[in-house]
Amino acid sequence: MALFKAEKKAPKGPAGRWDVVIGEDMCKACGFCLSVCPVDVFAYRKAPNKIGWFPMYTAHEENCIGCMLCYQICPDFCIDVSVKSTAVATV
Amino acid sequence: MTAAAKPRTEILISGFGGQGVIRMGQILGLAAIKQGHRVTMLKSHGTETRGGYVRAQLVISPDYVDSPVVENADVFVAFSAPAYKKFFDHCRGKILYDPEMVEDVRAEGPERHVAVPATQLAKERFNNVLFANMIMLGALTRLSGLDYEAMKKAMLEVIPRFHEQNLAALDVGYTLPALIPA
Amino acid sequence: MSTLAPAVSEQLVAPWVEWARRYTRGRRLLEAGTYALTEGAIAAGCRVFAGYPITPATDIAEYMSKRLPQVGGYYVQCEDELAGMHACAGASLGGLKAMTATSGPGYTLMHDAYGWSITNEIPLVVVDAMRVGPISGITGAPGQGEFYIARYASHGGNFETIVLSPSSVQEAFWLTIDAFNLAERFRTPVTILTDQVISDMWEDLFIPEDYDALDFVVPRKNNLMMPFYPVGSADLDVPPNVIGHGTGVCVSAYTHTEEGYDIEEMEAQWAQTYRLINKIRHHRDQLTRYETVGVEDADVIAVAYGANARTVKTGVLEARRRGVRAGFVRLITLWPFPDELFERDVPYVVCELNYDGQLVREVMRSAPDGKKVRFMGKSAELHTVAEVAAGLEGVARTGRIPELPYIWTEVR
Amino acid sequence: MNRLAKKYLRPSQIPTKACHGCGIGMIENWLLQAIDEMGLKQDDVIFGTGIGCVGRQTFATWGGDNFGATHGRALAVATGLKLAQPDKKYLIVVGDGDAASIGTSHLIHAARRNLGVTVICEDNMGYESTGGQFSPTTPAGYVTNSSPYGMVEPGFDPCDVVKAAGATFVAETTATQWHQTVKIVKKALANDGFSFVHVRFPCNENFGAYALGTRDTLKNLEWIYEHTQGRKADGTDADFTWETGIKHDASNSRPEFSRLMRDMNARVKADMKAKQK
Repeated sequence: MALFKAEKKAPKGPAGRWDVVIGEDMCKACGFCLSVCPVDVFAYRKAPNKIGWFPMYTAHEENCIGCMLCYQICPDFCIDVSVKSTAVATV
Repeated sequence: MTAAAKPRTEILISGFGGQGVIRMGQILGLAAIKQGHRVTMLKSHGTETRGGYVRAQLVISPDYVDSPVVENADVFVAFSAPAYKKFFDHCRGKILYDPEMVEDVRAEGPERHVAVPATQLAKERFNNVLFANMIMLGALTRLSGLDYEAMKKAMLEVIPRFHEQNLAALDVGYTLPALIPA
Repeated sequence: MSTLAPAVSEQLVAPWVEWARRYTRGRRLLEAGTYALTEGAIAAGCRVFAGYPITPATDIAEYMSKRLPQVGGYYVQCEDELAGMHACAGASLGGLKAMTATSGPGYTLMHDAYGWSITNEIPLVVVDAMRVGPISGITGAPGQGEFYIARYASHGGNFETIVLSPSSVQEAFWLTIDAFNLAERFRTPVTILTDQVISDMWEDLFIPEDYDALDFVVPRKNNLMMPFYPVGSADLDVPPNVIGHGTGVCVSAYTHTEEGYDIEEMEAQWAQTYRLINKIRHHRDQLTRYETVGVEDADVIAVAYGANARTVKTGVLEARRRGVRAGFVRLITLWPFPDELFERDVPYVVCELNYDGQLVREVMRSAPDGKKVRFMGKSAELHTVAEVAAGLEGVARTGRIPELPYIWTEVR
Repeated sequence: MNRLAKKYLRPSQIPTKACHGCGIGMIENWLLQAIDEMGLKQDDVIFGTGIGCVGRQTFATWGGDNFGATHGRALAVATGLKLAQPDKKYLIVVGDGDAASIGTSHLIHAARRNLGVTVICEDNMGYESTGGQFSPTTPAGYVTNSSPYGMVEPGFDPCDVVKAAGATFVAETTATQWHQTVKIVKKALANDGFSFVHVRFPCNENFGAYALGTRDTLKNLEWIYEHTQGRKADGTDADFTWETGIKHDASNSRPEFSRLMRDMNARVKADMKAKQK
């Protein structure tokens, strides 16, 4: 059993209802969020941020299933995941 | 304070630990303070609480005391033979000694030596050697012409218990026939 | 003991001269120096004592453990001196006036906390009852070996310290209040450098009857706003920041910005250093306390502090009686060092209780001619009156201190 | 910045000075969750730290009052501060050097007194800010910059030490147990007494590089995970396992230190009044 999952699954259930916001300027590119995410949401930027790292960004927000693992594991307080305001309206 | 001349009285009390040397100095000092004097008391002792030598050096003066060190005592109270030997040269005045503790007295200055059998009297009258220091204090009060009433008051303030016996012991020393001038 | 022909000028420059004149209602006691230091602290509003018992400062801890609960304060017997002074600093940060007391071996352990308190401008008072050393030395014998340690009370440099030294039990009482006042005023730890003789000595002591009525006690004021201090300012009246009011105080061991954030930039380091040093250097006029006797016409001046000054003063008077025009300077403020007291170009005889020579080096530095400064060091015992008089007579008549047993005159 | 960081931390101090992949920020994030779930405000919590990675990285990030003591002395400072400000919650966030080495005497005696603070010992198993020397919590045999032939000294478990000293709440977690850590910290904060939470986290730059042979953040966090679970990814047993979870819970079973002091003062005052009458 491993902490990180190399293979991403296809999103099931309540995907697409989440806002995934990354503070890219404070990201130190540890890669924890990308590795812990069970689906395919994150990707590295190709240009460095102002503190010199190639930060993570939300590449596929629509895949997010709201498991909050990235929020829990981010060591630099960068990531916030919240219910999309439009989604709230439909629930 | 002024640097003008000031009469100072130096008193040196020494003996073994546990004989009440410091208590005696404390009462003496407080009595002097109650009468408006300035007082210092240095106490020194060996590292052991009981058994080692204990010394109280009192300086009483109407004005601020500069040096608190007794170099030429006006009165020296010796409660033990080692104390007597050690501090004999620091005294130029009267030497009150307890003959039961200090057996070999130096030949020089016989007129300065006053034997106060405090330990013996304490045993006889109170069946307790602990009262020897109060008998000695009574004798010192008489000999130095200090205010007896002030001494009693100070004693009651300093000593928490056994007031009656202590007052009686003070009286034994103060009324010692050998000290009362004929 | 002595009769002086001409009246000799005497001067005591200290705030308690006025205090003692104004407050005359109270009790007269025969008490020890440790008692006076304790009562002085209580009178000054000290409400926390945290420390570790050590002879000859132990009695302060004992008295404090009895007195503090009576006035709503807290006595904490810590696991070591490091914890003791840090706990005092913590209590002071929380808004309570605090004090600790120790002797040499414990004082060296406090340097960590001392530096932290200086850097974070935390007011508190440290009593160091010096005993003879090195290291544990003799617990029941006086020494004056922490003169320089008290100045350089922490590592890293870049600070000034305030150090006061009493020479009587009565003075210990007033001086402790003064130390608390200076600590509050200058937002820094203040050391009371006393010694075994003063702390153990019993002496007549006047205690004013109502501490609440003492209007000269500087109260604790709390700075309830950021920033930590105005940068580059010498404004001393910025009261201490207090933790626990939600003001976002940052108290750091590192060089910090005016908000208290740790920073590794030279400008911030310079600003902090400038403030820590000059808040004291620029206010020496408020800090210098001393006593002099007959210095105006003196041909030779004896210098001393603490318990030692008592016999030295009598020695000076004795020398006068022998026809030597001797003067006397007693330092009460040891640091910042009062250079201005050594302006006269005459021989100075520095009497201190150590053989290595500490105070004498400062006198050599500040006197017009350092070569004329003489040293009379003695260890573990006060100088006798006879020794001091002989030393002063020797210097006045032959320029040299005569050979005396147990007196060291060499300073290398 | 996430919502709790916005609510509780100082924007000017984020990003912290932590290296990338350092677990300190993770744990602080969980502390914020515990604080938030308990309904505490910025003003209710005083944040104390020491020196080293944990002290330096967490100091001044907390939006309320902070102090960063000299090395190991955070608990000594807190002892005095608690007397002056008894109603605050104290989070003393220190490293393994602060808690288990230079400041152990203060840790033991704070536990003995039942000082009302919550100590979070963030343990990266070595002195990493000075370049990666071993500490009393470095696992035996592991190579560090000051144990180039493997750590020969036996280590100790600070949880056992504080429990023996009288702490009223003791727990251990690691940097891969977020939900458990949040729950435990909440319990620790609810204890009006001395709480100790030991959290192990990965250091990539030093412990990772020298003891584990890699600066790969994922591999190092994976190593923590393996030793939390006791099993490696391939199914074999790990060389040792940390016992995590609540190790001792006697919350609120005995009076807190500053409470004892205030009670004594009240007693002394009452006695004095009775005597005056």
